Amino acid sequence: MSDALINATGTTTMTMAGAINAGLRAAMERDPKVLLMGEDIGALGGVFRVTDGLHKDFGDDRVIDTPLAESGIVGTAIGLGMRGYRSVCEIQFEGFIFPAYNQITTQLAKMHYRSQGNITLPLVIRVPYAGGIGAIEHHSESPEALFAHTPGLRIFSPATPQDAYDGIQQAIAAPDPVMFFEPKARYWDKGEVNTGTVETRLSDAAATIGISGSRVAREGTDVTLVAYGPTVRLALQSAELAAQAGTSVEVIDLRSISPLDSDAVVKSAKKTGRVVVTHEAVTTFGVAAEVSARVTEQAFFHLHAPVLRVGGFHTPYPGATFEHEYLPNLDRVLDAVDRVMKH
Amino acid sequence: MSDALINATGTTTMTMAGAINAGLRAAMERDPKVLLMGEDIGALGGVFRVTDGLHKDFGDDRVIDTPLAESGIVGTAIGLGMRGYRSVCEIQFEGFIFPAYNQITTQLAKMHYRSQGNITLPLVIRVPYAGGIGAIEHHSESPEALFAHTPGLRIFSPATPQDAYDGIQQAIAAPDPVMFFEPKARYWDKGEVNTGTVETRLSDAAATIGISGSRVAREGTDVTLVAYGPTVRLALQSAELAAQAGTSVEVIDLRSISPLDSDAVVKSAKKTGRVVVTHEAVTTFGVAAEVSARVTEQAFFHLHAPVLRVGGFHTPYPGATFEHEYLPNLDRVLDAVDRVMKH
Amino acid sequence: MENLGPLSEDGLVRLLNHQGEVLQDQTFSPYAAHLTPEKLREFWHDMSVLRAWDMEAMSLQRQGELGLWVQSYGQEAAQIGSGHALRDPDFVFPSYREHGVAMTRGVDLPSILRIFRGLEHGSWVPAEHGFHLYTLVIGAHALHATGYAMGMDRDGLVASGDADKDGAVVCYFGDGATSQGDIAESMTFASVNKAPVVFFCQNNQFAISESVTRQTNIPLADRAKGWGMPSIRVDGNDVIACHAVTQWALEHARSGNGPVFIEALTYRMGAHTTSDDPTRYRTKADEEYWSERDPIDRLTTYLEGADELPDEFREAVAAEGKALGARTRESVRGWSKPATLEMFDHVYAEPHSTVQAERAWFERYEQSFADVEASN
Amino acid sequence: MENLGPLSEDGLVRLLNHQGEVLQDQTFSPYAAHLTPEKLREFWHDMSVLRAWDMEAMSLQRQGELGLWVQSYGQEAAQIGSGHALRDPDFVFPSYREHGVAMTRGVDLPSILRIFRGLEHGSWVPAEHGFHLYTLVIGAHALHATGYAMGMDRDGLVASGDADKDGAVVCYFGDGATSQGDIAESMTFASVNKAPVVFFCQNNQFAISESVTRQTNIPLADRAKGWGMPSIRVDGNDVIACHAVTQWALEHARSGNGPVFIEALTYRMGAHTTSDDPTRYRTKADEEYWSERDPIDRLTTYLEGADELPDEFREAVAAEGKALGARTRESVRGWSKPATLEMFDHVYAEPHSTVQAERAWFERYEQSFADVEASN
Ligand SMILES: Cc1ncc(C[n+]2csc(CCOP(=O)(O)OP(=O)(O)O)c2C)c(N)n1
Ligand SMILES: Cc1ncc(C[n+]2csc(CCOP(=O)(O)OP(=O)(O)O)c2C)c(N)n1
Ligand SMILES: [Mg+2]
Ligand SMILES: [Mg+2]
Repeated sequence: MSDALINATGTTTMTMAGAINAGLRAAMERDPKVLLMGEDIGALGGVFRVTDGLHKDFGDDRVIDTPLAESGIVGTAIGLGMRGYRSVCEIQFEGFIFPAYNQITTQLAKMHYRSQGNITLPLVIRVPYAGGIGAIEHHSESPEALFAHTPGLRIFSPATPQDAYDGIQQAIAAPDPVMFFEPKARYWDKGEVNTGTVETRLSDAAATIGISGSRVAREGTDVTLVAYGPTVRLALQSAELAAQAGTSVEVIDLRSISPLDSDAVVKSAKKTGRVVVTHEAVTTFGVAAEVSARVTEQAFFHLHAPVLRVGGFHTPYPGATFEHEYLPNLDRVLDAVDRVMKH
Repeated sequence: MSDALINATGTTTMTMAGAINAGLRAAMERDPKVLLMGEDIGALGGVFRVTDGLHKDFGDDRVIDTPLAESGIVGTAIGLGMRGYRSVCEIQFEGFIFPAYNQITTQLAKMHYRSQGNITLPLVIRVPYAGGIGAIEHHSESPEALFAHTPGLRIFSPATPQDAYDGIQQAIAAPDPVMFFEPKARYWDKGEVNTGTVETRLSDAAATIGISGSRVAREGTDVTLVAYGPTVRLALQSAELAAQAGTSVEVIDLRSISPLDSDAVVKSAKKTGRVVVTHEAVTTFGVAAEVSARVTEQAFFHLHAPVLRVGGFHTPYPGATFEHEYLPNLDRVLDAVDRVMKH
Repeated sequence: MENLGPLSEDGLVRLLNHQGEVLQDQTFSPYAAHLTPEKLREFWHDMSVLRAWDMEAMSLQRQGELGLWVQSYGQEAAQIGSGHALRDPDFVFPSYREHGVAMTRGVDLPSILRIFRGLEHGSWVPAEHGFHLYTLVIGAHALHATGYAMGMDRDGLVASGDADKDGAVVCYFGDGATSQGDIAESMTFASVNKAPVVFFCQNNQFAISESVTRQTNIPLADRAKGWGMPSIRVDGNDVIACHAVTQWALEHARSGNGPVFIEALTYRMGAHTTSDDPTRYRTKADEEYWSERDPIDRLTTYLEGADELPDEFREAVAAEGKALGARTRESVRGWSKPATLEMFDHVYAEPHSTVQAERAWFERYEQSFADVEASN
Repeated sequence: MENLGPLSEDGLVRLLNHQGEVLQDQTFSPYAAHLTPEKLREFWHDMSVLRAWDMEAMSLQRQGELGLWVQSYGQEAAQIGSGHALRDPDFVFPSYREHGVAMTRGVDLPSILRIFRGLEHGSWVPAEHGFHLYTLVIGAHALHATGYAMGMDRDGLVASGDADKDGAVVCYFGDGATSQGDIAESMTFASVNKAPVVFFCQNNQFAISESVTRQTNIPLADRAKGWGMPSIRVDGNDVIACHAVTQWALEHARSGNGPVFIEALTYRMGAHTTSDDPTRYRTKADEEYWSERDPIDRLTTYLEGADELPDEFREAVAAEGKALGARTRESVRGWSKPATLEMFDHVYAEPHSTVQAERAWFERYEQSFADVEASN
């Protein structure tokens, strides 16, 4: 059990970036073993300023500008983890996580298992991801499925400042490695954050549960629309438009990708009989395939229509000029909603 | 168009390892630009002896024992590719491909796209994979889904000596990067190999088509059982047993994972109305999820039962003592066949 | 072993100091001997035009015409000096800041901006210029450079007996890049294969906000000692020295002696990119110190002192810079959005059923809107 | 820079040659001064018992009791010599061949075989022995070692003022491993953080079938020069020298002077693993040359010469080896297959719904067979 104390202090308007910043600060104040590691996270405050001010307040020893080497960042964080440190590694952009892929997949994910529980690595890897910001190559991708297939990792992606604030603290307090995917196009979206939402004392179990479940972002009866991270806002907008056209869409924000809260999705699918899943990642072999497979396995006889997927196309992320068409957008989501509603 | 000549010479009994060896030899004889690169592939002939004798016959310049660095192997092969060399990189065991993951995912897969077709990289990455050989950690895994999600790569896995023989030559002749997953538990299985199965002149198109499609490994009418690589033999055995119990199982050997020959699977699914997919890889977020999603999308109204998956569990590959239970086996596949037959 | 720190001037090859005085170096001065005033004016021309163009790109970005801009500002000497040492059989693997080298390789500068306007990821044909596409994943291209060099060697382009036909590869990367495992692996592959590759590290003292002291305790040129590879530290703001040491290194590599490592100590006079804010992590004083060492200024001083920079020449160069700026602006604003379906092109060299199916779906889908519009 | 080749004896620290003669070294002899005959007999004991046990494991593998075996044969001096330089606060990150070091850290040797019998992936509690699990992914653990060392530093275990409390990390890896990017990144992180880590490279001349000449042109100890890190080449078959240089390196690291690199030049006297066939890639002559340099033999010669190896001691050691062999055999054969459901344990520290659901399904599924059986 980690001695994490979360104080109830009321509600503030925050951007998602600000909420993560506040969550990091709270975690660092609470536990001197929490370290931040990454490229340019110190004086600069990170290229997205998510760690703004933390270097100034916690110093070089707690906010570490590392050499430019992602394998090195995650690998040394693993070693620090064996001495009880809780490193929060920032990967500057999702496209640059791959040099660390070996450490994450063969080492970090397996250490608890291969040590028969003797080694616990409560690391967090923060990954700004997804597109829609007009960026150049490698700065707009959604690689979450490339991690979800690997047992031993937990994967969380907040869609709101509140979930970002709570989630980052729970991820840090949780005893397992957590990949924390931050939808960068949502960094500057504002929302109300109740900084007292998490229980006062954050046990391992409570922290883990906090980052394991989905939420119903909007209730509905005709179609279940599953989204996470960057596409939740899109899903809500789609639901709004669909409602105007007379279709009641229930939006489920998965939040957690591993574990996948399929119980909640299946429950909703049984109610609506129609499911659409949307994410920015390449559709083939993506998260939506797993959602579709599980819904089919567990709710087949309740379905009126096949589960449809709306995601990125099977191409590398194209030049920014194409991204509006490349990414799921209102038209494409509503098209899928229409198609399932035909049955 | 590559000037690949494949001679018709008749039929021989070969192991899969022998068939790959013969295929590599044929490709090297045909095209002096074909190089083999890897660890211990020279004098030793590879830890599985797949390159046995090739170093002796083609010398140091064509069969290259590289430094022990997978990123280096794939990365330099990319550079060689830009000069027209066709490198066949051997990764010693699938568990050691991850240091090369960055090169494969961010460089190899994207080069054709980002250069607008100006750079073509006809590389082959040979990956002995999957379990069932009583090995230690990192020597029994099935990471194919971790590559299938990335556009720009082709992924092929032979289940028979014939497909291994044809496939390796087609993979080398094809103009795109191909990951060639070799089911190591099948290396010593024997089969008849017709060394004249491929057309005489192997065009880019013919080579690509050769590694893009599935095959019906056994015809049937009640259930479609989809497998590839190591599980094809298991699927055929299951079909045999099911037949004895009165269930007619059609076995589809996918062979190609990217592209996924969903047309063939969907066609069979429409005929049988019941689909089971089996692979050794971890089930969650695995290849079977994509198969299930596509079948559901395209054959939903023909299905009598949900698509079921039989794969590895959501744990790191356990100690070899557990592998019989960890991996799909006859009992588990037949159990799934029984379950879909209940509808 | 003495630790001199990565920013020491120890061992720096310098042939023209920032006061514009020529210095002598036993090994490298001979490699500058052929630099006539005319040639030096060419360097000055290139550096000046490059900088003018860079500023134009900068302002286009500020006007919202580009998503991002990465300046070469301050690194003109390292790029133009080394670039001019290259010949036709040579091949360059740049990182993403080597616009100056691109220029010496005949890449049309405005075309580079297609990348930064989000139209495509690479906008020249590498084989046409002996200049590979930019690589944004730090360090990854060093392995490609090494493999390419191994290929040149196999193809008989090294120590061929006819020195004019010999070629080598130059791989550019930054100080931060030296920490990536791929750079180390490149040095291993290059050295065991005696590959003709010159590793050219532009130490501009920063990896975004991080001082080079975050990457190493000792001069980066010394990294090469770990592989027994010859290495050179050069004043990266001295175009003559940069040129001379690159000549030396290329000759070494082209004649079959294997790889060389060059560290050019320079200074990134601008921000990392237009998204960056250097006021957060470095001082005005530091910037001023280095602005006094501006790589163009010192050549100006020298040429002026030698009475080799006539006004007409300066005016012509300024006019050329302006004209290029105008052409650049016009081009950039004229680039229209490509047809959306193009995003499906070139994923594979041969058809892939998933891409085909998605493309076909998308075409029908787009068409359905057109149909609706038409019927309205 | 002169290229001596990675197999040269240049700069090798040697305190006991293979004729059993003691040599002097200004720097390192003082670090062997405390080695009494008693202590040397302890080394001899450990090396001998280790070898006997290794042979036992070998034969168990041949009998089909183990899936694979990885011998330490030939590397006893490097492992026992360095292992004995370690103390309680120190921590070791082994690769997968360091059974000798495991022994000095109090790991019960037979338990190592649980891994090779496929029962589990790690069979001791690292924290109990200051000895991490084996890592099979070449080079990956060097970063863990570096991070761990950074943690020790933070925890005040370095240069604490009380030398007895100071600790350091030793990271073992092979000659082949030096080519992995992770090793280079470890050296970067260790040097910029002045982390107390000793990189101990056992150059046994082979990475499976590949000669070390495939990995480097120069002695591997020189790799450290690229980071300005002190390095030592030592005769890896000389237990005294291995001990002395490791002492030196550990003192250096523990007292806050940062990392050290040691290359111990030794020879893998057996195959890479029981799956390997060295006749395919090396000569009998080579094996014989090195068999004359057997690390145990030279200590035997020395101790015999000094009349410090009484027969009773030798017999007792032989008996101990035998007894350990018998206990090992018995243990291995006695290990029964764990309950299948255990394969679902420890994937996560806290419940994960996918694992829970699959485990529950599997339990019901297994139960269904039991039910069928029961009803038959
Ligand atoms: C693998 C990887 N990690 C992180 C980044 C993000 N990034 C882009 S440029 C840069 C700094 C590079 O510094 P340096 O190598 O010194 O080159 P410079 O930009 O100074 O020319 C970083 C961290 C990246 N592009 N690739
Ligand atoms: C990343 C990785 N690539 C390949 C392998 C396969 N492999 C196992 S041991 C070995 C050779 C290691 O040689 P060296 O580092 O010299 O250590 P030694 O076995 O000689 O002690 C190889 C290639 C691996 N385990 N990990
Ligand atoms: Mg820099
Ligand atoms: Mg070795």
